[in-house]
Amino acid sequence: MMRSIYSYLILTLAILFTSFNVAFSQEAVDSLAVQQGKEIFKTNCVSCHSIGKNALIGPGLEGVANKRKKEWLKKWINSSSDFIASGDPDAIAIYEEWNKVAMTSFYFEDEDFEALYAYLKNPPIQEDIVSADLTLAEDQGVRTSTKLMFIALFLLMLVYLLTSLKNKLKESLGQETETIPDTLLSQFNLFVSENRNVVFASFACLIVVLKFSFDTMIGVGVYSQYQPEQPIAFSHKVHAGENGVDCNYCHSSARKSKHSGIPSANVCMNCHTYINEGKITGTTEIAKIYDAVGFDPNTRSYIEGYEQKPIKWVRIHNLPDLSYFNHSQHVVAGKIECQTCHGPIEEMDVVYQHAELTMGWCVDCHRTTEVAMEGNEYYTELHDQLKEKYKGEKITVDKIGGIECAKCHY
Amino acid sequence: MHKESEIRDPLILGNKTYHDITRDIARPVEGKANKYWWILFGLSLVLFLWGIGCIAYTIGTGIGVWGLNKTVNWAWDITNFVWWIGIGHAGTLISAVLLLFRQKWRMGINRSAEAMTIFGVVQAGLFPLIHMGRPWLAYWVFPIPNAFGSLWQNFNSPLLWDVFAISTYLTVSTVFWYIGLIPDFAMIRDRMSKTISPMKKKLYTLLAFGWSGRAKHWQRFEEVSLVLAGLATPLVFSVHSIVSMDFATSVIPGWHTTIFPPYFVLGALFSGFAMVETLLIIMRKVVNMEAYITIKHIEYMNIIILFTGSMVGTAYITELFMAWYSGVEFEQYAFLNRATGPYWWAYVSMMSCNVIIPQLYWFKKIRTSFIATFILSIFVNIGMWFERFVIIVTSLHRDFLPSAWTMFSPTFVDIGIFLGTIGFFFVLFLLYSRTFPVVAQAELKTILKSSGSEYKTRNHE
Amino acid sequence: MNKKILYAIFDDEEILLESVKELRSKEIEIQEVYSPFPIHGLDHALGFKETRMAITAFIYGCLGLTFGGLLLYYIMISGIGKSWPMNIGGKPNFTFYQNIPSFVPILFECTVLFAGHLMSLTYLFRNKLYPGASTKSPDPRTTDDKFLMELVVQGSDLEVKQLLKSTGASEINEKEIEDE
Amino acid sequence: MKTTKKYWKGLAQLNNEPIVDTLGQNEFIEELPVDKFLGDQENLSVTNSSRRDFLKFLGFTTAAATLAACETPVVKSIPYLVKPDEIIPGVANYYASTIYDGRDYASVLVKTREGRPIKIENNGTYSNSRVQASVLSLYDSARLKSPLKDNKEIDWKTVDSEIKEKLSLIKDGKIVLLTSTILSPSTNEIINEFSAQYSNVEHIMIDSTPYDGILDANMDSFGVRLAPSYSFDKANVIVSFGADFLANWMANDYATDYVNGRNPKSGKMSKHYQLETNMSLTGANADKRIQIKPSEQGYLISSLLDAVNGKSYDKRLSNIVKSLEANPSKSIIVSNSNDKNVQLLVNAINHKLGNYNNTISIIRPSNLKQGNTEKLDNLINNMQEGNIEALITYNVNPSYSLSRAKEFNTALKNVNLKVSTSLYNDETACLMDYVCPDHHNLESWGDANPKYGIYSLMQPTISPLFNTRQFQDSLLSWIGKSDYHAYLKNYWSRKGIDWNQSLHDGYFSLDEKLIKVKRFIDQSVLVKNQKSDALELEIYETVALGDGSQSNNPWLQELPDPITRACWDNYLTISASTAKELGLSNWTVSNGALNGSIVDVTAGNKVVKNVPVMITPGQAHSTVGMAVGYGRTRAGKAGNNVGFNAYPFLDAKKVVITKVDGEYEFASIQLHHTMMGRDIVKETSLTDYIKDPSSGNHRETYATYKGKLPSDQVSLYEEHDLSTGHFWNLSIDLTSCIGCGECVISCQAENNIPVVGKQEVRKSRDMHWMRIDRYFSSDMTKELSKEEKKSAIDMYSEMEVPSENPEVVFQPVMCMHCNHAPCETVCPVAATTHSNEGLNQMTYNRCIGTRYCANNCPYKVRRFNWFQYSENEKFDFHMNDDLGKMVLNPDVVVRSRGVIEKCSMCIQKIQELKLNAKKSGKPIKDVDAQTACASSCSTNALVFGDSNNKDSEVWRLRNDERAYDLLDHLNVKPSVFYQTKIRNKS
Repeated sequence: MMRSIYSYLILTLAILFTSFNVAFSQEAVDSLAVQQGKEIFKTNCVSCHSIGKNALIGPGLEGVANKRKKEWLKKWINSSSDFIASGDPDAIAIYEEWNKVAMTSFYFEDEDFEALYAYLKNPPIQEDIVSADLTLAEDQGVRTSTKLMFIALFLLMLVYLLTSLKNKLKESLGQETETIPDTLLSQFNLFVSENRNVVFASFACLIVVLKFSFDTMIGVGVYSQYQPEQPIAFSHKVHAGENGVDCNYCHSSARKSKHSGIPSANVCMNCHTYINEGKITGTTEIAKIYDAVGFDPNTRSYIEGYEQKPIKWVRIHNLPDLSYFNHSQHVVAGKIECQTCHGPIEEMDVVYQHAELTMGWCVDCHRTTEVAMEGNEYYTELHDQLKEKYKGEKITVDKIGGIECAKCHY
Repeated sequence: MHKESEIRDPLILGNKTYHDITRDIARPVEGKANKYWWILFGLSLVLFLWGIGCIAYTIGTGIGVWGLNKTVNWAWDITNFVWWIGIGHAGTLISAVLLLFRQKWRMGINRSAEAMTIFGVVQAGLFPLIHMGRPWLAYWVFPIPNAFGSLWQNFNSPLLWDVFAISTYLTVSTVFWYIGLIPDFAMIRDRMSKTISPMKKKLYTLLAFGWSGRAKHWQRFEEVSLVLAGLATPLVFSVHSIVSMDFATSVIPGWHTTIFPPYFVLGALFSGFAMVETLLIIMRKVVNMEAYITIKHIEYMNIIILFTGSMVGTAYITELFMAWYSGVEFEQYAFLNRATGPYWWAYVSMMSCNVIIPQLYWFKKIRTSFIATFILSIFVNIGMWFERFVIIVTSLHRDFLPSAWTMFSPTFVDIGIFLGTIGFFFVLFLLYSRTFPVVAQAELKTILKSSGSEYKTRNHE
Repeated sequence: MNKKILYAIFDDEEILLESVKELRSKEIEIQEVYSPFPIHGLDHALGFKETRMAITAFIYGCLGLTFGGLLLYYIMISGIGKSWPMNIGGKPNFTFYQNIPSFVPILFECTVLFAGHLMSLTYLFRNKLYPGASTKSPDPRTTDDKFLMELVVQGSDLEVKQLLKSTGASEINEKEIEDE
Repeated sequence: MKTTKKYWKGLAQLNNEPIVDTLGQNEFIEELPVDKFLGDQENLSVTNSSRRDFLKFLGFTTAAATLAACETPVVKSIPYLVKPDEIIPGVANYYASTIYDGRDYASVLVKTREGRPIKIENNGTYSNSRVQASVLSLYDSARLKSPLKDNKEIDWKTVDSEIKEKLSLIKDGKIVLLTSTILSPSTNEIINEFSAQYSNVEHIMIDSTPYDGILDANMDSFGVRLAPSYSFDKANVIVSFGADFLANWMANDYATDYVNGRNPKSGKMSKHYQLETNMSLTGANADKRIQIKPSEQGYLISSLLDAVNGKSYDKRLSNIVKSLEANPSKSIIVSNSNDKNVQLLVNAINHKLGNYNNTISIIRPSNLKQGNTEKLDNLINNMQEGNIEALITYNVNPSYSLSRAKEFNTALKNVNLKVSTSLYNDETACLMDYVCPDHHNLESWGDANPKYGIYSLMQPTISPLFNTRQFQDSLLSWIGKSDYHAYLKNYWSRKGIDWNQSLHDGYFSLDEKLIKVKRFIDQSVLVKNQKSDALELEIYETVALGDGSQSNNPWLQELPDPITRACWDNYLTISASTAKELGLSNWTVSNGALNGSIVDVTAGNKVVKNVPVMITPGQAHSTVGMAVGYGRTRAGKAGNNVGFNAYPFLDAKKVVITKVDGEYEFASIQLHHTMMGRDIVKETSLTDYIKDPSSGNHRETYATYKGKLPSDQVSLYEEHDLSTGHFWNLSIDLTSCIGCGECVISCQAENNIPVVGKQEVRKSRDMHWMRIDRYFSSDMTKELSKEEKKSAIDMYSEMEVPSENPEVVFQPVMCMHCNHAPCETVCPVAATTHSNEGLNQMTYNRCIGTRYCANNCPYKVRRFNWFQYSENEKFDFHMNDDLGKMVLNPDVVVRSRGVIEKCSMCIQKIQELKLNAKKSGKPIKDVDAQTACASSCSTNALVFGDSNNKDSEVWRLRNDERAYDLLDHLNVKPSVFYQTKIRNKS
C-alpha cells in the first residue's frame, strides 16, 4: 500500500510542479517497486505490449497509467473478457478496436500489480544495453590479409622496376635484354648455387612452418565469428533490440537448465498468431513458422491433423561434448549477462559466435570474475572462511575451485 | 710420443699403416655388401615390417589387442622399453667414461657402440609412444603453450622425467656421435671420386660439414669430445636412474625400492655390453673388421660384464634381504611370490642368465673365445629382458588387495611388436655398417703407433 | 714483390712435429697445418692459445639450469598469468623448495641439454663447419695419411725449402699469389 | 515466480481453440523417443555423437556433419514444436511409480530427462539390482514392436476382433488366464469382469519358484492360503533353513528389516543361524552357518520342534536351541522347503515359540506369492485332455520356466485359442496364436498391493516406445471396454483416494479390516532322518538374474555373482572335497582366467549335457547347486544361450553327474578368494565390540620423535586446505553391507558404464567402477602357522585355499578418492588431479592413456578403455543400439577408447546439488547429498555427505570408533572409509 501512495504522491507532484517532474520520476525509477514492475512487465507483457508508443499485438502502453484508472486496469488485467462482458464501455471499445480479441488474463497478487502499475507510471527514459565492439574483431581479419596483399603487390612492382631498369642499362650497353622470368630464374640459380644460402633458406622455411603449425594447433576448435544461414531469417535485433523482448521470454530454460533452449514454435506462435508481417522480411519468414506448426493465418487457427514439420535451426555455439556447461549456473547463480558471452545479441540481425569458446577463454573469465556471494545463503559460511583465507583479495571463481578439471569435465 | 709397455696386447693386428686403416674403414662404404650382410638385412627387414603391421593394428584397434588387464596395465611394452634403454647405455659409457679414463681400447669399438646406443634408444622411444591409449595426443607431454588456458604438465610424474631424460639422452649422444663422425666423413669424402659416384660425393660432402683437419680444429675437437664425455657420463647414469624411478617412486610392493637407481644403471651397462658384443662379433665378420675389433676388446668387455653381472646379482639378493628385514608383509609376499609364485620360471631364468652364467667368465678360455662370448652375450640379453619382466609383471599381478590379483599372458601382437623393434634395430645397424665409417679411424690412427701390433714388435726390438 | 704459398707434405706426424718446432725456432711463420688426426703437442708447437670450449659449455649449462628452474617455478608453483598450479596427490607445491625433490631430475636434464647442444653448435660455428661447406684443405690426402704444412714466403724460398727438406718433408708444392 | 503467474500460451488459448489444449496437455508429444529413432534414417545417423545429450537425439535432434578436420561441424538443432510444460530440456523430472514384473516388486522414483527414463531410484524403501536394471530392459530392442498373429505382425483392431470372436464362441470348454501373482486390485477386478463376461474362465497364478509349501501349510494351520509377513527387524534370533531371504526368498524387502535388526551401536543385534546346502547370500551374512544336505532339512526341523517341546534333539542344534530359549517370541524360523509337511513343522515351531503376531504376522499377510502349482498341474492335464479352449498368459513364460515345460508345450497344441501378452516373443509367445505385447512397467498405468494395507501406484514415465498395449487394456477391450487409465483412476477415487496426491507420492496406505484366520491347528508330522550318501541337488536363483525374466539385460548378465564372482553364466556349484572325489577341478590359465571341468547332470529321465563345474566353498559335502534363469533360447542377443536351463530340475532331489572331456571357460572377476592374512576387512565380534567399540580396528603406528603415531599423523607434506567448503566423504558399513550388488547396477546406470561381454571380463577387463570384493576365510592363519612352525611359503600357499565352510565378508570397493593419491602424482599430463572438495578428479579428455595411474593405484579401481566400447559392433550391447543408448545419462560423457575412467563420486550429482543450492540461495541439506550407490543401497550401508558439515551423518561416522581406512599404512588419506564388520558371535 505504502508504495502505491508513494506513487500517487509522485503523480500529483508531477502534475503540480512539472519543473521537478523529471527529477522525481528519475528517483521513482530507482525505487524497488518500479524495478519489480519492470521484471513483471518483461516476463508477462513485452510479448504483446511495448512500453512506448508503438503497438505490437496489443497497444503501446505509454502513459496508460495516466489514461486509465488503477482499478480499471486491475479489472482489465485480471480478466479482460469478464470485464468486457460486464459491459464497460472503454473495455468494449478497446475490444472492438483490437479486432475482437480480449487480452489474456493475468492473476497478479496485489503487490505485484502495484509494482507493475508503478512501472507503467514511470516508464524508463531509455533502455541501456550492453554493447561490445565487434567491428574491431572483424577488422583484424581484413587487415592481415590486405597487408599481405599490399606487400606482395609492392614486391612485384619492385621486381618489375628493377628488371626494366636493368634492361634499359643493358640496351644502352647493347646487350640483349631479358624478360622478368629469366631474371627471376637466373637470380634463383645464383642464390641456390651458394650452399650457405640454401641452408639459411631452409632454416627460414622451417621456422615459418613451425610457426604456422603452432598457430594452427592453438587455433584448433576456435570458431568465433561463425555465422551460419538459418532456415528462418529470425532477427534478434528486431525482437530483443527494438521490441525489447526479454531474452528469458524465448530462451526460458536458460534460468532453469543447462540449455538456454531454442524456443519451441509454440513460443513464436504466442505473438505470431497475430503478428504475421515482419519489419524486414514481411510475411515470407513468418509464414515459415506457420508452415511448420500448421497454422492458417487467414482463419487464425491451427489446421487439424496437420503433419507438423520440425524447424532445423543451425546451431551456432557448439561446445565440445567433453565439457559440461550450464546456463542457469551462470545466469542465475553467477548473475552473468547474456551479452558477456554472446556479445551484442540485440544488435545482430543474423547471430554469430561472439566468444572463442575455448577452454582458455572459459578459464580466463573464471580467473577474473568475482563470485556473486552477497545475499546468497549458500555462501554465507563459505564466504567468511574465504575472507579469512584470502585476506582482502577479491574472491574470484577459481578461488572456490572454479578452474578444477572436474567442474566441467565428467 | 706416448709409448706403451709391450706386455699389453696389441689393439690393432697385422702390419697396418695409416693408409691401410683408411682403406679398411672406407671399404664397406665403397665396396659392395657381402652375402652375410644381405641375409641379415633381409631377415631383419621382414621382422621390421611385421612389427610395423602389429603397431598399426594396435593403434587402429586399441591397446586391448595386447594381453594387458585391469591389474597388469604394463607388461611387454614397458619391459621392452626398459630393456632397449638399458642396451642403449653401453655405447655412451664406452665412448664417454672410457674416454675419461683414457682407455685406448675404446677406439676400436666406440663408434659402433654409440651407433647401437642411438638405435637402441630409438627402439626404446617407440614404446612409451605406442603404449599410450591415445598416441596421437602424445605431444601433450611437452610444455607447449596452448589454448587450454593454458594447461601444463605434471612435473611430479616420473614419466615426464623420462620424457626429458630420454629426449636429452638421445639428442646429446647423437650430437656426440656426429662430432666424432665429421672427420671420418671427411676422409670418405676425400676418397670419393667425383666421376664414379657424384651423388655419393655430394652426400658425404654434405655430411662432412667441410672438415679439413686444421690444427686448431683438432684442438677444439679434442676439448669438445672431452667436455661432451664429461656431460654424457652423468647423463647415462641419470637416464637409467630416472627410468628406474618410474617404479621406485610408486607404491607397489616390489617397485617401491630405493635400491633401484644404482641397480638399474648397473643392469643397463651389463645388458649394454652384452649387446655390444653380440653386434660387434657379427659386424667384424660382416664388414671384415677383424684387425680392429680383436679378442682383446672382447675380453675387456667380458671382464666388465662379469663385474656388473655380479653387482646385479648382489642387488637381487639385497632386495630379498630388505623385503625380509623390512617386516612389511606386502613386501615379503611380493618377493616370495616372485620366486615361488606363478612366474617362478621368469625369476629362475633371470637369476641363471644374469647371475650364474656370467660367472663362467672367470675362466680365461671362455673369456677369450668369440663363440663362447657370443652365446653368453645372448644369454645375458635374454636374462636382462626377464629381469624387467619380473620386476614389472610379477610385482603388478599380485599387489595389495587379493581380490584384484590376476595374471598376464602376451598376445601375438605383444610378441610381434617386440620382434619388430629387434628387426628395426638391426635394419638401422646394418644400414649404418654399410654407409658409415664403423670405426673411428681418426682416433684409431692416434693409437696405431702405441698399440698396433707391428709397431709394438718394432718398438720391442 | 711476389708472395708464394708452400705446401710441405709429411708422411709421419712425429717428423712433422719436429719440423714445426724447427721452423718456429727459425721464426718462420706457419700458416696452417692439416692432419688426418689430432697430433699431441702440435697446438703447443704452433703456439695456439687454450681453447675456451669448456667455458662456453659451463655458461650454457648455467643457462639451462636457470631455464629449467624458471620453467618449473612458473608451471608448478607461481600461479602467475597463465600458469596453473594444481593440487596433485596433495604434494606441497606452495613454494619451490618444498617441491624441489621432484624437480631435481628435470633441472639436471635441462642443464645437460643446453650445455651439450649449445656447445656443439658453438664448436661448429667457430670452425665454420656446416652441412654443404666445402673443404679448405689444399690436398685431399690430408684426411688419409698425409700431413700438410702451409707456409707463406716472401721473396726467395730456397732456404725454407731446404729447411723443410732437411726436416723430412716428403714433397713440397708451391703456389704463386701475385698481389698489387 | 509466484505460483499465480502463469505463462501464457497464445491468444488462441483464450478462445479455447481445442488444438492448443491438445498441444498443451499432450504430455508425451511426437518428438519424444523412438518415433524419431525408428522413424527416420537421418536421426539414426546422428546417434554417434559422444555425449548423449538427449536433446541431440530427440526433441532437439542434431545432425552433425563434420566438413573437414578443422572445420566447424554444422549442427542442426530441432527444438520441440510444442514444448510440454513439465519438460525443461536439461532438467531431470522424477515420477513416483512401481516396478513389478511378476517376480520383483518395488516402489520407485523414476528419473527422466526430456521425457526419457534414465534411472530408477528407490522411493524411500528397498529395491534390488533387477529393479535398478529394469530401466535398461525398457530400451530393449528385442521387445515386440507390434501384436503378432502366428508370429506375423498384425494390427490391434483385427487382433481384438478375432480374439473377441473366438472367445465368445467358446461354450463348454475352459478359458484360462495363466498369470504371475497379481498384486493389482484393479487388475483383479478386471479379471473378474472378464470371467463374468465369458463362460467358465479360470484364473491361475504361478510363481517361477513355487511357494506352495508355505501357502498350503498356512491353509492347514490358519485356513488361509497366504504367505505371512516377517519382521526380521523385530527378531532377536533368526533361524533359516536354506531360505535365502536376503536375496531371492519370497519378498525382497527383508534385507532392509534384517539390517535394521542388526545395529551394533544400539547393542541390539539379531543372532542369525543359517542351515543350508548352497552358499547363499543369506548364508554368507549369517553369524553361524551350518552345512546340511537338502534331505536333512525336514529331519532337523522336526528335531528342532522336539527341542522346543523339550524333547531330545540333534546336537548340531544345541546353540540354536539355547538362543531360542533365551529369546521367547522374539525369533523367526523360516525354511525354503516347498514341502507342506516341513512348512507345517516350521509353523508349529514358530507358534510354539510365540512368534506369530510378534515377528511373524499372518493377519497382515504379504501378497507377493500366491502361485498355485496344483492348479497348474491340473491345467496341464486338462490341456492334454483337450478340455482347455483358450489360454491367455500374462507375465509368465511357462514353456521355459516350468519343470513340466515339455509336457506343457506338447499339450499346448490341444488349445484352440492361445494368447500371450509377453513383452518379448519368448519361448512361450512363439508357440501362441496371438501375441498382444504388454507395455513395459515404465510405460504402464497400474497399482499394487504387495502387503496388507500398503498400496502403490504405477504411472507411465514415457510414451509407449512400440505399438504395444498393456495387458489390462487388452482384457478391457476384449470385454468391450477401454482406457485402463480412466478405469484405474475412478477405481481408486471410488475408494476415496486422493488420486493426484497418491500418484505424486507413489504409494498410500489403507487400513482395511484384518484377515480372518482360524485358531492355529498343529498338523505337523515329525519327519525321519532320510540322510543319504547320494549326490543331492538344490536349485537356486542367482542374485543377478533371479528367475531369468530379464535375462536379455546385459547389465544383469555382467553383474558378478556375489559368491562365485562369475558372470555371464550359470554352473554346477560343488564343494572342493566333493569335486576332488569326483575328479573335477577348477584351474586358471596363463592369463589368469578361470577354467573348469564339464559334466553331464542326470536326474531320473532328465539330463543336461556339458554343465560347467564351479567349485564353491561352503557348498555342503556331496551336494550340488544349479541356478535357474539361464539357458534362455528366445530372450534376445544378450540373453540367448547363456548357460543352461535348470528349471526342468526344479523338483529333482538326487542327481548323478558324469565327467565329460573338455574344459569350460568362466568369466570370473575375482580369481583369488582369501585375504591372505591381510588386514583388509577388519572384523570383530559383538561381545568384543560392546566391551570396546574400537575392537578389531587396530592401526599400524610408526615410531616418531613425537612417539608412536598412526600413519595419517605422520606426513612430510604441508597439507592442502580441505577444511574450507565441502569435503565429500563416503562411509561404507561392512556390517550392514550384505553384498547384493544393487549399488553396482545403480552406479552402472548413473555413470554410463559400458558392458564389455564375457570374453573381456574373462580377460579381467571388467569396467565396473565399483566392485564388491568377497573374501572367504581360510583354515590357515598367521597364528596357526606360527604354532605349526610352517615356512612362509607353505603358509601362504595354504592361505590361498578357502575353508570348506568359510566365513564370508563382502567389501564394496570403488575409488577411494585419496587425498594423497598415488595415481595423481604419476600422471604426466595432469589428467587426474585433486579438487578442493577432496575428490580425485579424472579428466577423460586430458588423458593420453599411459595407464601409469592404474598401476600405481593400491586399490586397483581404475579402469582403462581397452577398446571403443560404444558404437562398436564388437561390443554389441546397449551402447551399440540406438534404442539402448537412450538409457545413457546426458550429464556424463561416454568415454572414448584409450582413456582411464573411474568412480567420480557421482560428481555430476554433486555439481547439480550445489548448483540448485546456489540458485535457490539455501545451504545444502545433508539428506540431499547422495551418490548413486548410496541412494540405491537398501540396507543403508553406504552413507555419503560433507564431512566439513559438523551435523552431517558422514561426519559422525568419520569419527566413529569403527571407522578405518583401507590399507591405512600407505597413508594415502582416502575420502572413502569403512566401518568394521561385526558378527554376532562370542
